[in-house]
Amino acid sequence: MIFEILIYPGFVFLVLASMIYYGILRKVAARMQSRIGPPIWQPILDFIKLVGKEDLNPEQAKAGFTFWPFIAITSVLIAGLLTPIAGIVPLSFTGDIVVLIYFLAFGSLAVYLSGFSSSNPYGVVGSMRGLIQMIGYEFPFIVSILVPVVAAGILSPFLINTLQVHYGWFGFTFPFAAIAYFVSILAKVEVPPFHTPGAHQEIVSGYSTEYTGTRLAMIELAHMIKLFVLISLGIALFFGGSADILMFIVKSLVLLFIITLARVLVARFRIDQILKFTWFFGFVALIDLVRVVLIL
Amino acid sequence: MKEEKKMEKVKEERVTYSLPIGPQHPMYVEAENLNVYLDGETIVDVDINVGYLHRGIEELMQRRNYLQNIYLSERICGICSGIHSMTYCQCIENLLDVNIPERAKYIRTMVLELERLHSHFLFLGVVGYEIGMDTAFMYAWKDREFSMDMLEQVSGNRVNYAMPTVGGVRRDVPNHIIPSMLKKLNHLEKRTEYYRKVFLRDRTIIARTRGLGILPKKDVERFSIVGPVARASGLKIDVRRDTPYLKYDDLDWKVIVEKAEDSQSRVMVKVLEIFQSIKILRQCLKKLPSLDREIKTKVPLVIPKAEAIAITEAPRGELVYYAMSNGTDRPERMRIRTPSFVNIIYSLPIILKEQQLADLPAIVASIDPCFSCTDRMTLIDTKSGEKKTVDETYLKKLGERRLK
Amino acid sequence: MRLTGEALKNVFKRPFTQKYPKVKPIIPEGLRGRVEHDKNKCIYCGMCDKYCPSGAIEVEVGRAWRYDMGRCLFCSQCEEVCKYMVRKNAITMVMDFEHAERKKSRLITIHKKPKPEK
Amino acid sequence: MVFRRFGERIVCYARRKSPWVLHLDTGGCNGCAIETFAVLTPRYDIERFGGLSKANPRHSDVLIISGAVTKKIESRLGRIYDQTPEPKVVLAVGSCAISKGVFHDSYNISGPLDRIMPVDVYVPGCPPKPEAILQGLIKALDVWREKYRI
Ligand code: SF4
Ligand code: SF4
Ligand code: SF4
Ligand code: SF4
Ligand code: SF4
Ligand code: SF4
Ligand code: SF4
Ligand code: SF4
Repeated sequence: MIFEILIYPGFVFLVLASMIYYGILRKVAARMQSRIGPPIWQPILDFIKLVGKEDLNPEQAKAGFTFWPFIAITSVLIAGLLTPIAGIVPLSFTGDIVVLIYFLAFGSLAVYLSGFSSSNPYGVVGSMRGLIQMIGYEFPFIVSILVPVVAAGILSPFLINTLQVHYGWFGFTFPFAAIAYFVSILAKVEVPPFHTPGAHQEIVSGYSTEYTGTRLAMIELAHMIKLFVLISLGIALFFGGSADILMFIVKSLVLLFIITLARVLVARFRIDQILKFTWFFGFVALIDLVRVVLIL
Repeated sequence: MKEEKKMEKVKEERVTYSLPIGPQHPMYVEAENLNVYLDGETIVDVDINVGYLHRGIEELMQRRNYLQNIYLSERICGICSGIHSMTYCQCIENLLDVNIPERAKYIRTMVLELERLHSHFLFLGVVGYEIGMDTAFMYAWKDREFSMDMLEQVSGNRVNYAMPTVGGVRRDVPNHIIPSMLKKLNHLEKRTEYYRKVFLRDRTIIARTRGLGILPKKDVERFSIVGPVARASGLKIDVRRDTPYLKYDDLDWKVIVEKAEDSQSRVMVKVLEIFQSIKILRQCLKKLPSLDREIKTKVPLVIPKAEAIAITEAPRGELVYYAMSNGTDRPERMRIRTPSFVNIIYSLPIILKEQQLADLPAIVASIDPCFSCTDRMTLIDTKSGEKKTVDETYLKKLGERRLK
Repeated sequence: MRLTGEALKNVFKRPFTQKYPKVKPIIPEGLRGRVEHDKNKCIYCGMCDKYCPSGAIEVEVGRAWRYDMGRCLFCSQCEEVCKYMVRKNAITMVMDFEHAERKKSRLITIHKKPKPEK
Repeated sequence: MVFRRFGERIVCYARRKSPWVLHLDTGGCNGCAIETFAVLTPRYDIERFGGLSKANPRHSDVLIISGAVTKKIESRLGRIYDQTPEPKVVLAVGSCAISKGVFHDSYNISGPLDRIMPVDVYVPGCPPKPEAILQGLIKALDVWREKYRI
């Protein structure tokens, strides 16, 4: 148990795997832009570097400036422990999908709160945008997750995973929910077109503007882990589940590739466009939910 | 007056906070400061605070001799450095009343059009970057490298080409590089066609450019805004056609005008101008081998008392140089009127009003702001609009006399 | 989404990137890299000093020639002056471009006029 | 002790492999700014050295500064230097930044850069080719190894 929580598929594995995945994303994106790009272990190097850097404390920072990033990383890590990765879940109990949704949301919330606590105008604008965006994407996210949960009648993502392995993909039965889920992955990890909270050209680095060193590393890491967790959850809930490592890797890389395409190909939405877009997909997912409820 | 006061008050009530953009900000590479007053995410007003790049070039010019000033004028700005030094040289040639050899004229035209090419590709990339589409930036700048290569081939440097000199050009274009240049031009033409489709049709780009940043034609006329920005609002002005210089009246090309007045039309004007530049370049390259090899006329370095002016079309609009000599090897007075100054100072507040903060970079990028040459002139009294028009017609008359 | 085709193609194409530190780029003929001065051809007349736009060259007339690469604009005006006005050809532009240095003083070249041989 | 040394070595290695750059034009002609920007693009691609353009002094490790420093931007520049967390290196790109270049006798220039902040690597050129800027960057990363390795 301890081994499972700490090493595989626990914390260490989660952290390393999400970094590598993020590295693959960066590499493939670079190749799409006709560049060589960084090595795939680049995020690990970035992380080590950031940890070894000086931590600056801005004068105007409010209470919480120091601990919000750590809370963010902790909550996404716990969310990671509740997610089936290649068919293994280190922590599992009834009702854990609800807990998982909460921890993921809280991870994002903590990041935005960290932006507020830095009192930097860019940070505040970034966090504000983040919160508005959250209103947008939580709706399709939750609705789309409810679809397989209601269909299967179980709350454990692990069991849904196993169910899918045996009875076929929920993504085919509920295509709308799957698409809505995918869109909310993009929005949750702030991949273009949803990179508004950290919009480089408008508000420098958004919520993380004031952060340096270890705390910045934590914010970035939380971001990467969120990406990985959401991909694994997607596989468990919609894309056929994964019983062994090979199947997991193949499926997750395909998903990652599609996310990379989105990152490379589209321009940034404005915040009002984001709300419209995500809510549209929320209602699309509702179609499937209604179908499920009616059939049952 | 009362109206204005009221407006002021409304503004004050609405502004919830202000956001400083710059002087160090990812939005543009140069150090500049915009103060944006916001109501939530809506822009109520902007204050433009220039002067971070002021280097006192006109004053420096009075302390250097005519040859040294070529390189100084080039360093007013690194993006359209070629047009600055060419206009400077043209101005001094007008002072001296000399004619430059035919070949030199063709080479100058060529360098100017190459520069327009690189500058417009740069612009496309920057627009892509500002709307959050890094790939468009990467692709445009990747293709820009071809025009940079051509410039390097022709002039020996990627930026700040040091091509013209008073009385001609400094380097000849050898015949053997012409085929490779034509090949690169073909490639660029294909790519431009691609960008035309992308910027015209891509859904996400349209969402961020179409119908935004409207600059009405009457405001263009009122503030005498120039260049592609004016042409995108339906005003057909182009110095290359109105008062032709170098070889532009002998070459076959046309002025691009768009009517939509928004960000997208400003982008489209530039895309279509790339085609025209390529066309001009092809004609120049075809003509070049048949011309006489002479590239420079001899000119005296001490210039008797005179006044002259030169007007050209920089990639971003009309550029005016005025020079006054006093019988020594240094100018008595130089005066430069650059396009970006009018384009930025007057049009930004108009096109940014009531827009979203998120659209600010895209809109600002669409007028292609570059502050290097703007900052040279921050000490000018911008309120005396009347006086300036008078000045301009006077200068134009003077210039026409010189240009004939 | 118009860029999709291009992006997908690029994944399988060779990247456009030059592998710079390992592979040197192709330098076009006539690149203005750096000023090289021949101390024996020079007559220390100071014409290049007079026409250098940035004051990168300073000449102590008849004695010494000093060049500060950290101030040079690589415009080759000095080459032109020396070649066509003075007709000595003591200055040439060399086609290399990797000049980054850790110490500013290493960018400066000073040439003293050689003692005439008896 | 041994572990500490080992850790420091790893951090030092990571640092050299992940230089996040901030570029600032302090009043030159923009030429250097454009060439520095070009370093990000496919042909030169700074990302293959792990570099990213951050445009936020608090996130960056390498300051690439071009342009002769004007009087108006001088104080800002000092602030940007202070906002950058240690360890950092400073690259002076272009003759303007190194010695004020053409603008050396202007009334509004208070540079050169090394009067305002310590500069680690000088990259002469007007503007330097992007390759030259990359070479300067690589040199600057070597500075790190010497400066921060215990
Ligand atoms: S613009 Fe006017 S005030 Fe400014 S440097 Fe030139 S001459 Fe002086
Ligand atoms: S218009 Fe822009 S690019 Fe042209 S000289 Fe002025 S600042 Fe430079
Ligand atoms: S207007 Fe007068 S006070 Fe102001 S900068 Fe010019 S000379 Fe100085
Ligand atoms: S318009 Fe008037 S204020 Fe402006 S430069 Fe001319 S004389 Fe001076
Ligand atoms: S002009 Fe030529 S000969 Fe005269 S000092 Fe300069 S380098 Fe020497
Ligand atoms: S190349 Fe130009 S700036 Fe450099 S020393 Fe020669 S004349 Fe001076
Ligand atoms: S002859 Fe030529 S080199 Fe000698 S002093 Fe006169 S100009 Fe200078
Ligand atoms: S060094 Fe040259 S190219 Fe660079 S900013 Fe200064 S003048 Fe412009």
